[in-house]
Amino acid sequence: MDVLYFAWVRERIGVPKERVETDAATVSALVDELRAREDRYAAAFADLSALRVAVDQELTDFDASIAGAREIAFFPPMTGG
Amino acid sequence: MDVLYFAWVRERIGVPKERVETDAATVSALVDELRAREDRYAAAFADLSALRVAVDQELTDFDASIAGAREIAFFPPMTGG
Amino acid sequence: MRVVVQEAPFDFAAEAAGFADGRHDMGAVVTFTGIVRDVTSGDLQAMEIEHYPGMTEKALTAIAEEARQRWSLGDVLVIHRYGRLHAGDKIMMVATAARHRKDAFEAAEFLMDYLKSRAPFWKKEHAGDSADWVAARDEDEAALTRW
Amino acid sequence: MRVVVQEAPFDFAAEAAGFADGRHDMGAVVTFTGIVRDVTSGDLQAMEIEHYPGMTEKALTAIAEEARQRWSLGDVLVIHRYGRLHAGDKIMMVATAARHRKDAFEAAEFLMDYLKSRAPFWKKEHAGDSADWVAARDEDEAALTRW
Repeated sequence: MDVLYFAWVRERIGVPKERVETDAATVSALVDELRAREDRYAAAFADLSALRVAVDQELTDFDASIAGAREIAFFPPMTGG
Repeated sequence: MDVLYFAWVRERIGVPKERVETDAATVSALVDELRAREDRYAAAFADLSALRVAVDQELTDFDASIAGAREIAFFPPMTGG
Repeated sequence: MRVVVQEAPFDFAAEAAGFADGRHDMGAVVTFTGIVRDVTSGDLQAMEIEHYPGMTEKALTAIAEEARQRWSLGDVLVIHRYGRLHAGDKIMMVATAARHRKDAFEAAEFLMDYLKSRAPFWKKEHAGDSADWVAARDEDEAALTRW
Repeated sequence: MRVVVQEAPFDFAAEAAGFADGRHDMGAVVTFTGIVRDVTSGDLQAMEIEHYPGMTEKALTAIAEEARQRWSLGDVLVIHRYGRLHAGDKIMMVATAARHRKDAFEAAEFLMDYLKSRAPFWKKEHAGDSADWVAARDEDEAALTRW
């Protein structure tokens, strides 16, 4: 699946988008896998309360299933308007 | 003093403005004098709850003093906007 | 702050743009525009707006000043027409500028609620063979209790 | 209903006028415009707005649809820019048309509250030598509980 990062999450991880192969069942499980990869992921995902997640472009929470998902995005709270 | 009428009050009384000499101390007393004049005044002032009054261009109520007032206006509830 | 009472049409686009342009300190601009609505389903010939010259300007200015005291506003604009209007014509507009949207929205709603019931305008609808004064709505009077 | 996400500036005057013109059935039009504010007192070099292409349009459309379900609206317009903006530039606007002012005002406030916290935009302020992501405000999140 594609994993996207926006704003300071993108800056901290260093790429806007990457292809990830995973068997993780939920967003949380995917986050755990990413955290284990490298320090930059551990840093970006240090405080989940400062992050939001969208699965296939729908806002959801970290317990959500990612089975069959094409696109997961991580970003800080939004500041539109 | 000048007495002004607006909207249907003006139509019922038949003039937009007239000069009135009075010793009435309050708006109510002036209304009583006007009512006694002619049927068209009695008709216009039949239901004071349907009327509003301004003394010298300030909204007020029927108990208000009119001592020294230059201009009294009677009209229905306003419908701006 | 600008308060205008006039018979002539006003240019909503130009007024709204002029009000919003060149502000570096105010993040939020709200406008409200009132438009003559044909509630008689196509039968409205004219909406006649009568007002009380002299008192109208004073009342609108007092309402605008009150809004500036209650909210943190960068600017306020009120334009209201009188005379003979037709369906689709713009009757009036208000605009508010503030740092934050809450102030801009609340002040604009306050201005509208007050000028609906406290500014000396009266509307008469000419439709078909009849001409009727528009009655004040209880809910417009009730709206004032919010403030 | 129209939802636009674009990098280019939009013409607020033309959009507001186009939205308000030619309506015989809607008596009330409300617009909100968000303007880049120089909170750094003259030091702001740019406001960079990042967004999530694809999701942004979906989120804004969902918010606009929700407004149309909750209030009796004749029309809704949402325009939001992204990219590099400067102090005084218009970031976005919403417009609502309704028979009565209450619906137009409430729907516009609802749109703003939701797009502040639920549409995928992020702002970065470049001022002096630093560039900082604008933090979400607790009161923006709290504003959603109103609806």
